[in-house]
Amino acid sequence: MAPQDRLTATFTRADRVAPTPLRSIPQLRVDGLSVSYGPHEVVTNVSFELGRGESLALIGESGSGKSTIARAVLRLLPSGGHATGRVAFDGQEVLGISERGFRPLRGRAIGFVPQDPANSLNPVRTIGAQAQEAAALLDEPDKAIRKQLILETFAQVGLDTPLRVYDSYPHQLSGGMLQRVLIGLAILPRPALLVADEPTSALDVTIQKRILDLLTRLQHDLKISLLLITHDLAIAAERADSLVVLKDGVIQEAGRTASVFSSPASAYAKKLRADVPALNPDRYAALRDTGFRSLKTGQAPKIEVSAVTKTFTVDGKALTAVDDLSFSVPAGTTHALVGESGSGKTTTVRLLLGLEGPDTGSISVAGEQITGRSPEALRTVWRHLQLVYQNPFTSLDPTWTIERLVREPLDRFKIGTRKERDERVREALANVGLGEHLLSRKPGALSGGQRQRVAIARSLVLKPDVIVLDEPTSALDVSVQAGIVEVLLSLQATLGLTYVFVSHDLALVRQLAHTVSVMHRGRIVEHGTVADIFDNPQQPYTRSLLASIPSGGNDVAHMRTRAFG
Amino acid sequence: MTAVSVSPASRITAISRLTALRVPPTVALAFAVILIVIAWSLAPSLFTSHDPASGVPADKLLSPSAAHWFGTDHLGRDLYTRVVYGTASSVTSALIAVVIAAVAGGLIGLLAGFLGGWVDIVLARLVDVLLAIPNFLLAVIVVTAIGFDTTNAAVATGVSAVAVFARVMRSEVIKTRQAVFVEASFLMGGSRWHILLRHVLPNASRSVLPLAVLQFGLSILVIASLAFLGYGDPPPASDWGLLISIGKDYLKWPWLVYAPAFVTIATVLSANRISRWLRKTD
Amino acid sequence: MRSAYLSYAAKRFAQAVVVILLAYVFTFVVVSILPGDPITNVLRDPQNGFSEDQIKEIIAAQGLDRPIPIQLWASLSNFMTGDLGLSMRSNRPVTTLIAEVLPSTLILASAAFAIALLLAATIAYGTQFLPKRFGQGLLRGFPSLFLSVPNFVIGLVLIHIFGFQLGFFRVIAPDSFWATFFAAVALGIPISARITEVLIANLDNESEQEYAAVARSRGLGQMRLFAKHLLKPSSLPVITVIALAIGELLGGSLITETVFGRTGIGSLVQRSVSTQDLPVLQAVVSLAAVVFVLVNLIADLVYPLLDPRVKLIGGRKVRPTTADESSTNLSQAVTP
Amino acid sequence: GLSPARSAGAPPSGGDITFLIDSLGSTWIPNNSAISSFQGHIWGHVTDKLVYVDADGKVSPWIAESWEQNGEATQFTLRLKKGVTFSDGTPLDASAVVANLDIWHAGRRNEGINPIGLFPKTYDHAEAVDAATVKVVFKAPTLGFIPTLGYHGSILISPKTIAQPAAQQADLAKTSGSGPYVVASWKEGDFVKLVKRKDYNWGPAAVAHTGPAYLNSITYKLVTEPSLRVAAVQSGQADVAYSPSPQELKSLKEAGFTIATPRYLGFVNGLAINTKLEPYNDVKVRQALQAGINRKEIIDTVYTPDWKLATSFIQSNVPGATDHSELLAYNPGKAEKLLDEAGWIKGAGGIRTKDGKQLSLTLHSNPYLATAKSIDELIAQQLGKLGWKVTIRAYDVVTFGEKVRFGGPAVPAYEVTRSFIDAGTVASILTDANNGENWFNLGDSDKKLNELRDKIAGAASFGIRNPLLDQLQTYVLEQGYFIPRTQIVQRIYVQSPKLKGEVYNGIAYASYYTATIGE
Ligand SMILES: Nc1ncnc2c1ncn2[C@@H]1O[C@H](COP(=O)(O)OP(=O)(O)OP(=O)(O)O)[C@@H](O)[C@H]1O
Ligand SMILES: Nc1ncnc2c1ncn2[C@@H]1O[C@H](COP(=O)(O)OP(=O)(O)OP(=O)(O)O)[C@@H](O)[C@H]1O
Ligand SMILES: [Mg+2]
Ligand SMILES: [Mg+2]
Repeated sequence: MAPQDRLTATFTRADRVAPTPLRSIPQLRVDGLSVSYGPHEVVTNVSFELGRGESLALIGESGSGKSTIARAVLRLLPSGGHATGRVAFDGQEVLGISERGFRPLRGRAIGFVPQDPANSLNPVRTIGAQAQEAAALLDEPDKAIRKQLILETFAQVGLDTPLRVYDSYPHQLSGGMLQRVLIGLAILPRPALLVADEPTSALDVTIQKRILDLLTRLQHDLKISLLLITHDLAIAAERADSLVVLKDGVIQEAGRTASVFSSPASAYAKKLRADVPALNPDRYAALRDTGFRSLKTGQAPKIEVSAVTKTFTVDGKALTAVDDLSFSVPAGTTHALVGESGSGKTTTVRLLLGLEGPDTGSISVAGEQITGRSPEALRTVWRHLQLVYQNPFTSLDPTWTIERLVREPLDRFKIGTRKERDERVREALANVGLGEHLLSRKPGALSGGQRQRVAIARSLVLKPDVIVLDEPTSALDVSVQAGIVEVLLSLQATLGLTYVFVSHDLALVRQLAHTVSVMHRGRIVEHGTVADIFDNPQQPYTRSLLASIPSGGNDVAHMRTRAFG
Repeated sequence: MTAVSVSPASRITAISRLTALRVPPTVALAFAVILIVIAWSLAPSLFTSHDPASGVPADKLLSPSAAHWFGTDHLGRDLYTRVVYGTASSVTSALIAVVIAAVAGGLIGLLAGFLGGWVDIVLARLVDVLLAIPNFLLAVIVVTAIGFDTTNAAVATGVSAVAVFARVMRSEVIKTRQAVFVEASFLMGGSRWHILLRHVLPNASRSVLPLAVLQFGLSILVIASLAFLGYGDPPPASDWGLLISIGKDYLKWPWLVYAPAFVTIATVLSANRISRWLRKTD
Repeated sequence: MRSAYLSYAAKRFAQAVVVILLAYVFTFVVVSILPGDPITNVLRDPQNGFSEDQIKEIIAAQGLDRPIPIQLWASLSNFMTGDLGLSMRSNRPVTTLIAEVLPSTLILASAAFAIALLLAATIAYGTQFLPKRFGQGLLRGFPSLFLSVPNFVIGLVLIHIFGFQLGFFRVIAPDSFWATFFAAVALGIPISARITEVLIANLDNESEQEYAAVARSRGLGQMRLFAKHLLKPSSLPVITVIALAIGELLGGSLITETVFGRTGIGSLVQRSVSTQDLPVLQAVVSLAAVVFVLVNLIADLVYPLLDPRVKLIGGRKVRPTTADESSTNLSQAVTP
Repeated sequence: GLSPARSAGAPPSGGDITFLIDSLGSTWIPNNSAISSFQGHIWGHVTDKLVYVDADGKVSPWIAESWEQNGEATQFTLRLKKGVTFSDGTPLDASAVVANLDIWHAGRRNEGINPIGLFPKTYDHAEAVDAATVKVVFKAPTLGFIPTLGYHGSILISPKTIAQPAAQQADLAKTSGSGPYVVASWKEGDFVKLVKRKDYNWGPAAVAHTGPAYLNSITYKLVTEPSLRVAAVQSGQADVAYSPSPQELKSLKEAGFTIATPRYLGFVNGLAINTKLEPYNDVKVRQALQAGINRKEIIDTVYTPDWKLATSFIQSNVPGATDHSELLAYNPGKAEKLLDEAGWIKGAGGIRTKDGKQLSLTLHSNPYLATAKSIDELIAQQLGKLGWKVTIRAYDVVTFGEKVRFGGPAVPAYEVTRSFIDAGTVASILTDANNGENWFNLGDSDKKLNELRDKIAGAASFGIRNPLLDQLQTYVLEQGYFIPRTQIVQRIYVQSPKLKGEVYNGIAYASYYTATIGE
């Protein structure tokens, strides 16, 4: 008996809530929904419909109100949140009814898969104890049978050792496993509607694909209506029957996925579509050309990493984070390091900058040896070698003004006169597309994209040859990301900078890099030009990475086959 | 006439300005209390026409009235006047306590957190010892050691709170030291001292401010408690704690206790409220 | 895991011993800075009519004219063999003095602690079941208020209302049930405020956690959500506040015992301080340090057993920081 | 005063009383604690003395039934009452008295048992002539010896107790006296419970009762807050409150409570002036001070009419005290005139100055007297009007003892609150001769004072001594050496009306040996 049969054999559909539904009534109907937090309205007059067994994706950039809509539907708005309008579930208005009246729907009829698996389970209770709460909705009096059902569901969502999971505490499981647990708990009572708020954003690309596949399959097998929330247009296009595009709490465009996707009507949706790297691999082809030229002319490498190994001791056990790593980067080009989480990318970056010393091997940048230098001696290297961090929210001192932040390297390295420094600060900010009016602001008063530009301006102000970027856009929206990528590439074209670009987003790498190293467990498993790797992957690991890029439906599949370079 | 027509308008703008600053009404009230207290301590003579040190002996122990808002004490002095004139000493001594605690504790925490290693270990034990001795016991012992008066009570109160500041500062410094922007500054060529003074200190100090405000209120209480046990200034000083302490000998005339106690409670409560608000808005 | 736990326990124990010895030395040093000493002072009382020479003779006869470090060493070595010496004030063995007053303070402190816990739990958990706007705001105001009232004022008010007006207890029999109860209330109120603050902060923090919303989405009502999900994680960190509360109980007993006329460690300290009775002060400080350190030690050792998230790595406790650290730190500040 | 106002017939026996006291002192080693003004209450019931001194200073027999002295007052013979025993069974005989005299004189210093400070230092030795006769020998004439035996330091303790080491003596329960009560139980800093001794039969004749006490038990209970002590008596929770706040006395009296304000024999409360210190080396300034204090206002504001105006620098009930009220009259005009004459001119802010120096006075409030601060504040107000700048310092007991002394360099005026039994000792305290305390920092520079001192010390009879004492009082007050404030009532008692028949002795201690309690 396949796990799936077991599942359908033991359960019956929970139709207790609406015994004789009329075919014409949609599963969920949102009508003129507005939500405000205190005096601020963050969702304005949103309406959409989700049919039975269908899937609908809410997409939009960060802060556009996606989660707020989901929570309003689930009536889980945080304190201070207030919703008006109509939300009908199975034709029954649920927004205005009492909590007592709504509670029977929770879990039984409406399931919820949260965004962040790590924080969505009580850390001091076992998974089993919490699963029993979901199982309690099944009207199954026998606890042993309930446990059996839970274990079957765990198996169903692809957890290999259901019993171990059952007895574990949340912190003992990985993010992927927790997300499966959460999905399992949500579908266990067989809800008619499943609301999934960015169910994969906290996960690795490879796991992300498995989770999404699971959700799609469950939706089809169990005839569950799926309200999927995501900021990733490609995922939405691939997984949903219809789309709702949001910006600042207002619907920009809605409709069947195919039509919205192939011919977006609103300007916003058009831009969104254009900014998704997976859908536009050749967007920056022109800007990258100079780099390709220098690659072909075989210039002397700017960066040379040879046979570097780094081992950490964790809990008394040795952990080789970087293992016999070698690569070189020609001047004026971008080298991308890609790989799943924990593959050693950041460690490589820190070795490159001299923030960590390698156990063996050597690293040189612009002809200067990095390994074995004192911090003092490294300072002279850092004048030419700068780092942009992954998270612009933590890499800028919140108590400093933008001007002071950007000028800090000049002050520290004592470059130029006061006036010259002011001049260079303005110039650097202009280079990244920021105006002078931001000079006196503090990072807290800037958006994430602006902050990352400030971080880039800070590295640029020293006029370095090499900039290392550790996932510089992973905390940002696609449209913001697109802006930053553009800034980076045009700077490279005009100043001839050399980049080392770390990312787990292969589509992005494809857009901007010239050469690529694919890392797996601290080793480089494959390297070459972008064309080599993307069009002709040799290693199964590389292939699996490529396969998990959301394609936005068939549309993109044929794009990928098109040759480039 | 003009006053009548103007005041509602100005009140409305004041309220809307407050709401623009998102200051809850209770916090605004707390600020008002603290402002009055500050005004009392800066210019007590503006708020009362009586003399705090000498009264009319024949008018002793009068109950509160329009002439004597808080009544009179056992020597016929106006209690309200004594409370107003005692404010400066109460507020200053609480400030002394906070400054001592914040500076000494802050420095210990900063060094322990930033330097780490054996410095941290040594300072951590020192702080442990200070923590292990109940605060109030510590304050009592210190004030005995340095002599009985309000300033010394303030110093003792400060000493007894050093450990708290040291701990908070240390944990903040450690948190900040590991912050990405500190490493970023290092990459920008920042020296250890530059990072310590310009990045770590300002960031770590941010959570010290609400703590200091809270400590201000608590110090008033501790100093009052010390005064209650007899470790305060000699007469005719009229710190709030002293007033309560004197008043307790005249419990038949309860306003001698309740009036200064009320002022003390209102001040401490306000400081607590502001501290809470600072923590939230930070 | 077991060996990690044992090495953690051993390390913490060694630290505790060091802290206790340092507290002893600290008291000696602080009290020794004082000008004069109790004995000379008693002798100088003019009613006694001693001449300066006579006073010097008496002092020398008791070895109080030796250099401070030598006296410290003598006292420290006695301390380590468990000999706490004689009180300078009353000439009786310090151990006897402490043994005499300890039970009274223990009763008061445990009653105060129980009341504090009860009050804190009632207020904090009460916020979970009251309507947001009205009742909750009122309950949330309590800790602030409790922290702002000097505890001697609470004591005076209680004595006057319950001792004299309502006649619940005889003020001159402070060890009777009701007298002890009200003294415990006066002592417990500020402490309950700290615990309440931490509890409410934790409860707020926990109920804002995603898992609470997710549990609610599974159809849990407020009652079951609170009992099954929020209660344990929000109450666990209170264990660490308890150790601090113990210190406050001791400090607060100084005042409460004075106000209620009880005889206990607090009043012993008061008497000893006013006469600079060094051996007694040292003994009390060390005792307080021992209690504080022990309670902390127990809290630290019990915590890993209760909270599955805590890991012991290399003799150190590593806990994911859940509750707002700074707010817990803040609420650990002093009270009188 | 003495008031055993009892109706005829046998007084009712039985009953228990609770006495609320503000302190129970420190150690209970008899020698070290006997002079404590708090512990004296307990010792007064647990122990007897050789002689009895009543409220008027009259000395009468007690354990010593009679005594003789030689002409130079260097040798005394005491004849003891027979059949007296300590509560541990040891007889109170001549050898026991000798053991007591020896330890009063010498103490056991290396053990921390101090001598009794006021015991005559001229003591040479004592010997038991027979079981009931003691001969005491002095190195020099000691007229004050007999009154000293009635002083609260001179308590008779069982030789067995005296032989115990200090740590044992410090345990009150292990101490045996011969008094009408014995210690039933006690707790440091908490209470002392006394129960009556049934076989007691040697009370002093002066109190008109010699048999066992009437009350079954007396509990001395420590309550530090004065208002609580009073409130407890008011609400019937206790029978006597010691040291209430004087402000409360009026209403208590009206409510029917007994208020006792016995005066002790001793100095009045006042200031001994340091004549070496500017500007108090100027007699005019001292005299201005004498005239500038409104003593009536002090009594009206801080005290009640139970307090008496000072008439001299010794209490008016001391034998030999004479009335000098005219020297102590409030006369601000005279004070201002004297100050003007002395060159102290009123300047800005109403403060007088001379040669750029302000006319200042620092008062150190006596930590033993609850009302001291209030009086100092009031005096500061009064003198302030005359152009004085008065600063008040208040130290704790320890620091006060450390820093504030007669003639100390920063102490222009030392506040005196002091009892004595015999006015003859007064003069010798005032100068520095024979280890005198040198109150006015005069050394032996004042011829007149030295002369009076020597004459008084050498006087072999009261007839010769009293006129000399009168001269001394006039001189000291006229010179402004001593500035009296009020007659001191150091011991104030608030007592339930049910309790009657207590007796106050010369040091103002209440004895409940003769007291009874009604319904
Ligand atoms: N509890 C809250 N109180 C006040 N404002 C809030 C609250 N939660 C969210 N907001 C605001 O509401 C707006 C919409 O937030 P929401 O979380 O719905 O966005 P989102 O589309 O889910 O973004 P993301 O992709 O980052 O999850 C944002 O401006 C956010 O700052
Ligand atoms: N300082 C360190 N101490 C111990 N282990 C470390 C340290 N830094 C990294 N590691 C370990 O080395 C391995 C590689 O980590 P690294 O941060 O380089 O991965 P990554 O590819 O950047 O991952 P991600 O995509 O999650 O950022 C991980 O297993 C990590 O836990
Ligand atoms: Mg969201
Ligand atoms: Mg990384």
